[in-house]
This record gives sequence, structure tokens and C-alpha cells, in this order.
Amino acid sequence: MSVFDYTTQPGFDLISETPNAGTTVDPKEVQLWFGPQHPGITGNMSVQLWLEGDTIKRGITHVGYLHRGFEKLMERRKFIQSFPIVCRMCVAEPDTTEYLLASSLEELSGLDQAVPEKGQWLRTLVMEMSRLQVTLMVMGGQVGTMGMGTAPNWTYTLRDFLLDSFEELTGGRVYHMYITYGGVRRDLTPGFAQRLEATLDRIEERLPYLDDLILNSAVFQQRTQGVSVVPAEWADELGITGPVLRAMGVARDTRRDYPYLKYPELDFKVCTATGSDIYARTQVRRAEIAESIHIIRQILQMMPQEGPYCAKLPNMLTWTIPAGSTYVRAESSRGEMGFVMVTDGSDTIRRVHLRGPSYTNAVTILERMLPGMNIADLSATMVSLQTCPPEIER
Amino acid sequence: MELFPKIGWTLLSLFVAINYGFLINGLIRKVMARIQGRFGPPLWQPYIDMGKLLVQRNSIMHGYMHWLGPIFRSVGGMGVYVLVPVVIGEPRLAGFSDMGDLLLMMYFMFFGSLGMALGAGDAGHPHSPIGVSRGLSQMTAFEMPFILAVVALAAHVGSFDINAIIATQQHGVLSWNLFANPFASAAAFLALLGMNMYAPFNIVGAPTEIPVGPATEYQNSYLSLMMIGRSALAIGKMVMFMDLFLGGAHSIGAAVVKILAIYFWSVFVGAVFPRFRTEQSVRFFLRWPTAFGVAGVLLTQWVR
Amino acid sequence: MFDINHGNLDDSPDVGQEIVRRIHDRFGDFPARFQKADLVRLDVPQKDIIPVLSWLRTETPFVQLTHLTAVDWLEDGQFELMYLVTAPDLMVSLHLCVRLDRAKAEAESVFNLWLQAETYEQEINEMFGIHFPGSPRQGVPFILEGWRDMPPMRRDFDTVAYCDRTHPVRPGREHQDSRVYVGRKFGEKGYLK
Amino acid sequence: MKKFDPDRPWDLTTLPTTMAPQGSRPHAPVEDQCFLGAEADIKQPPKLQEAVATIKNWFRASSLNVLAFGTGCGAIELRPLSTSRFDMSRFGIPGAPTPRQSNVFIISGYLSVKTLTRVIRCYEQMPDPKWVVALGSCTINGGMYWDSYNTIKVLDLYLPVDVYVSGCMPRPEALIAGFQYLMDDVKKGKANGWHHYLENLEWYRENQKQVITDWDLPNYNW
Repeated sequence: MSVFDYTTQPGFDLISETPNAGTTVDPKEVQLWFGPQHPGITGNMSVQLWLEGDTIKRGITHVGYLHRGFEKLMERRKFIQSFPIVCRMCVAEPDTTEYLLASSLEELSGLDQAVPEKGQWLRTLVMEMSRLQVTLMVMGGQVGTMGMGTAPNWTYTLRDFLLDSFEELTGGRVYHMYITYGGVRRDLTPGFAQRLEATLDRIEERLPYLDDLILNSAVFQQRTQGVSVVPAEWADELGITGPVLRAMGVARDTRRDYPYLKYPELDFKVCTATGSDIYARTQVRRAEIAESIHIIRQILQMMPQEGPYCAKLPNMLTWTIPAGSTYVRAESSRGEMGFVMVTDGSDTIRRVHLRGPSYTNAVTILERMLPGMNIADLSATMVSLQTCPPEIER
Repeated sequence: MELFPKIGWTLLSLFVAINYGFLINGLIRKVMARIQGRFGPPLWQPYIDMGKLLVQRNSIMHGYMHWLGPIFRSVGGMGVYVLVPVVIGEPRLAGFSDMGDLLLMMYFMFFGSLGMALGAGDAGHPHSPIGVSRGLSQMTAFEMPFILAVVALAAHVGSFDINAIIATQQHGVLSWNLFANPFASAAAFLALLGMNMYAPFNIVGAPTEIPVGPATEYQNSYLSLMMIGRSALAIGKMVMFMDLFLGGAHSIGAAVVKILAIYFWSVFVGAVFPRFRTEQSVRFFLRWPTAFGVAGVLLTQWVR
Repeated sequence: MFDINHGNLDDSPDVGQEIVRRIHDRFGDFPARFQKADLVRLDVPQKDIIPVLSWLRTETPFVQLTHLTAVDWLEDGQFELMYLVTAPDLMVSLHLCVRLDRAKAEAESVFNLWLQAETYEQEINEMFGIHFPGSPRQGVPFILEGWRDMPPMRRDFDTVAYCDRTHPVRPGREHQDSRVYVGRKFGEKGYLK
Repeated sequence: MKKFDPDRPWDLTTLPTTMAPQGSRPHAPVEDQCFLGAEADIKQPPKLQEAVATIKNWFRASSLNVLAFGTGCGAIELRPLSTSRFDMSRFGIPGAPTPRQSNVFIISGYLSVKTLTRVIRCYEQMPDPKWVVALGSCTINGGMYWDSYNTIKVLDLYLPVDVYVSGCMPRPEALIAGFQYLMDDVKKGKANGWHHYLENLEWYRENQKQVITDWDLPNYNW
């Protein structure tokens, strides 16, 4: 089969560029593309809208602007070569995908017990820092979509101090490539704990002001309470996880339900809120910032200072992994992220698939929430659902 | 004063006012940046922007009505400015305030926005009509308390003539309408938040919803004209508020300071709030500010 | 939730063992592999997959479809569909794997059971060319636009050849294919088939 | 329109020498619809013209509005760049929400074919003169996506690039440095990729149509 043509495939006649094709177009409706070139869109995606005045009648999500074919590329690369590209799957939060790749490969090669104690602690530290920085970014972005520039400027700067810590630990600001097979790539630098502690203090010091600007602001409350409610019965049907689920009052968290790394030894609570609207999701994120800071402080205290941080690795050029399949999961800032990993005994991955929470959030949930929504709330809704396009299309 | 020298002085005053508007614009960007923890652009950045807009090419035109929109807008702004007396007892800076009254000024304020709406509607981009409808509904809402406040002051004086209203405020600070009629002032200053279109009332050009709203399709030279019109309108409005509520100004220095103070009232409010949706801002203006305006009118009657 | 024959699933000490036993009782002896405390893999024949999934969805706590994806086993001439069904309250997942004939790549849709399967099936249809009759948006481009070649995630789609054909590269850039490079540098020892 | 004159490199309206063949099209249809600011046929003494061009270019370089279009993963560093840590508005580089009001297009990383269509559309809607800053290794030669079927490898085959910023991903400081190069080039009148694009529109179109299979864009997007 050299050239694949859709027209020969069954179901070709179902192709329609517009939903409800064949129905007559309402002359009152205006068609509007929200994105990809739009300051209010999250990343590079677009929502095609049919508007009547300010009210959205219906809409479809279009993704695929960021598709690089990671899953195909990783099938072509040796295992160790997959590590540099896997972190590009989710731009804002690269450590989760790094961990997922490392841990799924370790599990399939039967070496998951070989990861040293300190390596596990460092992995936990990096993952939690990563969650913290994304949650800070989203907190600011949430109110930024509603036209306030002050809070995003503050939170982005706080996040930037965290990125400095990442840079010190891993050498990279955004893409860390830190978690590798068997452990992590580098040890802590001397004095890292104190500097990270100072950054955490700085964040904590600014949090009350952020509360006043965001959660306690009367305008923000009016804008968000009761807006974009995700019905509770969608939770199971659509497989919702993360802050969107916890804003419904359901205390489910991958870190606690499917314990991994050092999370069982840490003391943290699962933050929930009620209402399932944008305000509730912001409340959950606000609580998670404090919780993440608490977790990072614990990690810094409980982490062993000495010891190896990476297991002895096989020769990366001749390394093969026996055939098998698995699914590993981790809690990202958006919800449960998982890797389906299939190997076939050769030196490359047979198939890898990233299961991300944005997949349902951005397409299934968003499209079903659009009818009746005010166009002013669309951007805020997308941020509150944390629709992250690079994770949807990979 | 003779007509032609008067025209000359008014044009000169308008030129200075537009420049002052540019500087205030630069200062606002700087102050906003400092509130947000940034360094901010240089004070003269609006001038550079203006120069750049004039030397860029325009690549598209949507018909003459579209082109006339910014002109209407600038004419509206300049019309407001030439009708307000800037410094008391200085005929060279009084403009044509003896020839028009508050009603004409409010006509010019409407005129600019309506002309802009007409022009923007021609652009053909969906963002423009959405922004226009948002802007007009919000404008209708904030005009309500503002008109009530103006009516309260005019009823107190018995005239819509702005010079007469200034004249009643020349008996010390407490005779300023800000203190003499606090209800009307509250209504008018809340309406000013909507007029200046800073958050929470910047729904018209909300970048994350309908990027720049009515002005979506406007390009370089159109934008520069709109910048000029906006400066003139802003200074005209501030001078009008100064004359109505802060007792006018006896010198240019006092005028500069009072204009700045009135302007920054809305800037500081805008720095700490997200924006309302259209129906929320309409509801806001029709609730407390309107009640204040009615109370202001009643207060005037009671004082009489 | 409550099964008359077996009692409540929540009470059993090992949910994975228990649910596999019930599936075996009800549908047949599918090979099962207990991989982790929270993951059981079941290889289900194609005719049984929809009954198993509907039973799981409607009568057990396995109510969430966590993901749906496909693997191309080119050597066997088969596709494999992997459904991960999760019981969020019991914290156990079932990995249900189905082999399809590669020549007649068609599978039944689970859109009626889970709304979100619509997107997964749309993507698999685009990326693998597996058709799900009855699922909405089959054949509607999801990620790719104007794609005229074979579905890119199939194993026989050669992405390097496609790039050479379609995307010009800057003069001077060499292809560093890992296998070729390792083979050149380390000889046959480093070159693994 | 004038041909490139090496004696007058300050003039933005003359042609640079880069990789595309020259003169495949005499001029793109700017003159038909250019409403204001067409300066082609104004007769002025060269000295004065040079001085005017210098002033114009200074204005252009000091106020660069960046189009808000995060085309790739480099977009995540644009927010830190515009917020308080690396405040780029102090150089007169604010963001612009629509293509009509922007001057600089930051291509923040790899371009998938689907995005390339939108990027071309937005680029052509921007008013002249306009500049393109390309971020990341993947815009230069494909980077780590050299074998990806869905991303283009060499950006300047499809769009005229004025400044490349290498790295994956480039730090905000690197982007600021790139902007300073761009400002210098604009001030000297050397950054005229936009004009090159108009001159060689057919060549660019040919390249673009090679990867965009279902071409449905108009001849030129106004």
C-alpha cells in the first residue's frame, strides 16, 4: 500500500467539515474561529464557534497544530534516545512524561527495584516542583484571561524563580531531561535545599496577596461562580481526573490512589472544593499550591543526603527490553497522565501512547460545555480545564 | 476675544492637550508596569508607537466608512476638549466654552463612539460587531448615572453652562461639587470608570476574548489617528470632570495635577480587578451608580 | 455493582483476581496476566470484547475508559486494540487487548458506552486506518490536515522516506539514524536486528 | 519597485540577497491596494531620502509589536519574557493581538504543516514592513524532529526569516539578544525579508504548495 486515500476507506461519506452539515444555516449565526492565532487560546489550538450575539450556539475543537508524531519517532529510536524527546510531549510540565517513560521501561525490564533511594526522592522532588510551577502559571493565567495583568505577572515571576531551581538542579529551564532510566541524571548541588527553601518562602509570602487579587476579588467571584459547571455525572463517563474532578468534591488523586515513588511516605491531603465551576477549580489549584509547598519541604527534610542517585545502567547501545506491555500513571497538574508502553524484545519501543487529561478536557468536555456559553467565558473555561494541546496531539 | 485668535489659541491648546495625553499614556504604562513588578516601557513610548504607525504601510481598506471611523472618533474627542475651559479666568485657554454647554459635550462623547461603531461595523470581521455591541450597551449603561449626575449639578446651578457650574465652586475646597454633592460625584466617578475603559469595564476590546474588538481591522495610520482622538477625548473628559467636580483650576499647574489625579483613579482601580462581562457591567452601572445619581438629584432639590 | 452469583466486588480482598474470575465464569477462559497490584491484562477475542466491555461498564465498578489505543503488529498481520478500563473507587485497571485482522481493519465502536471514545476512535481511525462503524467523526481529520499517504502510525509507514520525499532539508544536514550510526561506529556488535 | 543597491543598504524597499532566486515576479500586488504610505515613486534628493529612511527605520525598530501566536513550544518562554522577570516591553516590544497591528512574527519552534497554513495566512495579513524571528533549532534544520513526517525542516523555504535564535528551547535572554540583532538590522535597513517575500512570491508559493497538499488559500491574503 503506497498511497493511502481516505476515499477508498469505509465511512468516507461521513466526512463533513461542519457538524450538523445539511441543516440550514441560521442567518443570525456568526461563524468565528477562536484561535489558533488568538491571545486567549491555550497554546496552539482552535475552537470553531457559531455565535449568536455573545452567546455560543455550538462549536468544535480543532487540534493537530502541534503534532510532531512523537509516538512514531520513539518507535524509531533506541530507548535512551527517547528520553530527550519525551519531555517535549508536554511543554509546560516535562517531568511527568520523563518519569512515565523511565518508570514504564524500568517496569518492563524488571529493574524497577534497582532505582536507588535517593534517585526516587529526587524524582519525587522534581515532579512536585513541576506540579507547583504549572499550578502557579495556571493560577495567574486564570485571572489573566479575565483581563487582569497584575496577578499573572506576579505568578509568572514566582514560577521563574522555581525555574531557576530547576536550572540549578538539571541544567535546563523548561526542558529538563533529568529523570532517566535507573534514576536521575545529577545529584543535588550544595546549598540547593536552602535556595529552594528561600524560593518557597517567597512564594508563600506572596500567596495572601494573590488570594486578595484572585479568590477574594468580588469581580472574579461574579465572573466565575456558577460558570462552566462540569456536571458530576460526566466524571465517570468521561474519565475526568485532576483538579477538574476534585472541584466536584471527589477526592481522587493518583498520588494517593496508585502510590508511586515516595508519595506513600509523604503527608499530604487531597484538596477538594465544591461547585465544579471555574471558581472551585481555582480554589483547588490555590490549595494545591500550598500543599505542593508543604510536600517539597517534607521531601527536602526526609531526603537522604548521601548515596547513589542512579542505578548502574546497561550498555545503552545494545540494550534490549523483553516483550511486554504495561500502563503506568502519575499525577500531573492537570490530572492523571499515563503511558501505555508495549515492547517486543528489540532495542526500540514497539508502541508508546500518552494518555493525558487534556484529551477529554479539551475535546469531549469543552465541546459539550460550549452551547449556551458566553464567549467572554470561553478563554477562562479553557484555562480552568487546562487544555494543553501538545499533550492532546503529541 | 476675536474669533480668529481664539481659534488659534484653541488649536494650540488642543495640541498641548494631545501631547499631554500621550505623556499620560506613557506614564500609565509605566505605572501599570511597576504595579505588576516590571520596569515598563519608556515614558515617550507612545510617541515612538505613533511614529512607527505613521511609517508603516496600510495593506487593506474596507471602504470609506471604515476609514471615517477613526476620524469620527478624533472629532468627537477634540469636540469635547474645545468646549471645556481649562483654566479659570484665562480666555485663551477657555476654548469655545461660552458657545456650548454640557449637553453639546455629551453629544460629542456619544458622537465619537457612534462614529467609531459605524466605521468598525464595516470591517467585516466578526470581532468588530461583537465589540461594537458590547461597547454600545456598556456606554448606554454608564451614561445613565453620568447624566443623572450632570442633571443634579445643572439643577443646582439652574444652567447647563459649564462656566456657571465652575463659578459656584469658587468658595473654598468644600464648595467643590465633590463635597457639595457627594452622591452626584460618586455616580459620575463610577461612570468615569466605564468611560475610561480600564478593568473591570474593558470588555469592549478584551484581548483574550475578542482581540481589540471594534478596532480589529484598523491598521497603522488609522490607529495613529485613533491614538490622537483618544488622547484628546481623555484630556477633554478629565478637564470636564475637573471643572464639574473639582472646582476647575486657577493655573496650568493645578490643571495638570488635577487631570492626573482624576485619570489615575481609574488606572489604579483597573490594576487590581479582572473584567466584568457585558451584562454584569450593565447591571453594575444600573444599580449603585444610578442610585447615587438619583440621590444626587434629590439632594439638590433638598438643598434648595 | 452487586452480583447475585458472586457477592459484592468491593468486599473481595483482591479485586483483580476476583474480576478476572468473574469474567472467566461469564465469558470464557481468556488468558490473563496479573502485572501489578492495580493492573491486569486480559487478551480477549474480538467477538467477546463488546459484551465484556458493556458488562464492565454497566454491572461492575469498572466504569471509566482511561484510554483506548492501538498497536500495529505488522509481522503477525494484526492490529491490537488496547482498552484500559478502570474502577476508580477500587483503584484497579483492566487492560483488555483485542487482536484484529490487519487486512480487514474494523472494530466495533464503544462510543455508546463511553462518550469520550469518540475522540479516541477518531484518532485511531486517522492514525492507524482502523474503522469503527457507527462511531461519529470517522474519517473526519482530527490531527492531520490534507494527509494523502497511508496512516502514519502504521509500522510500514516509513517516516524518513516520507520526509526525504516531502520536506526539503538544509544542505549539510546529515541523517543520523541510530542504527546506521551505531553499526558504522561499533561494527556488527552494536548493531542489533 | 527598486532593485537592491549595495550603495544604499539603509533603504528597506530594496532587495536583499539570500537564497531564493530573484525576480520571479516583478512585484506582488501591493501597489494595487496600498492605500497610504506607498513611497515608490516619490522623487526626493538621495540625501534627504536617506535621512528620512533612517528616521523611519529608527521608529520601526523602536516599536516592534509581536503577534500573539504561539506556534510551537517556544511560546512558553514568551510569557516569562513579557512578564516581570525579563520584561521585554522596556525595549518597546509589546504584544499585539491581531496580525493587522503587529510587526514581528515569532515562529516559536517547529511548524507542523497544519500550523504552517495559518502562519502564512497571518504573515501575509501583517502590514509591511514586517519581520520574522524564528526560535529554536527546529526552525533552522528540523532539530530533533528531523525525521518527523508532520513538521517542516527549513523555515526560510516558506517564510523569509530575519533572525534565527538557536537552542532548544532558547532562553529568554537569547530571545532578547535576537531582538537586539533584529533592531540593529532594521535600523540599518538590512532586515527586508518581507520585501524578498513579495519579490519572490511565486518561489515561496511553490515551496509552500509542496507541503500543504490541500491548498485553499487565496493568491495573497490581505
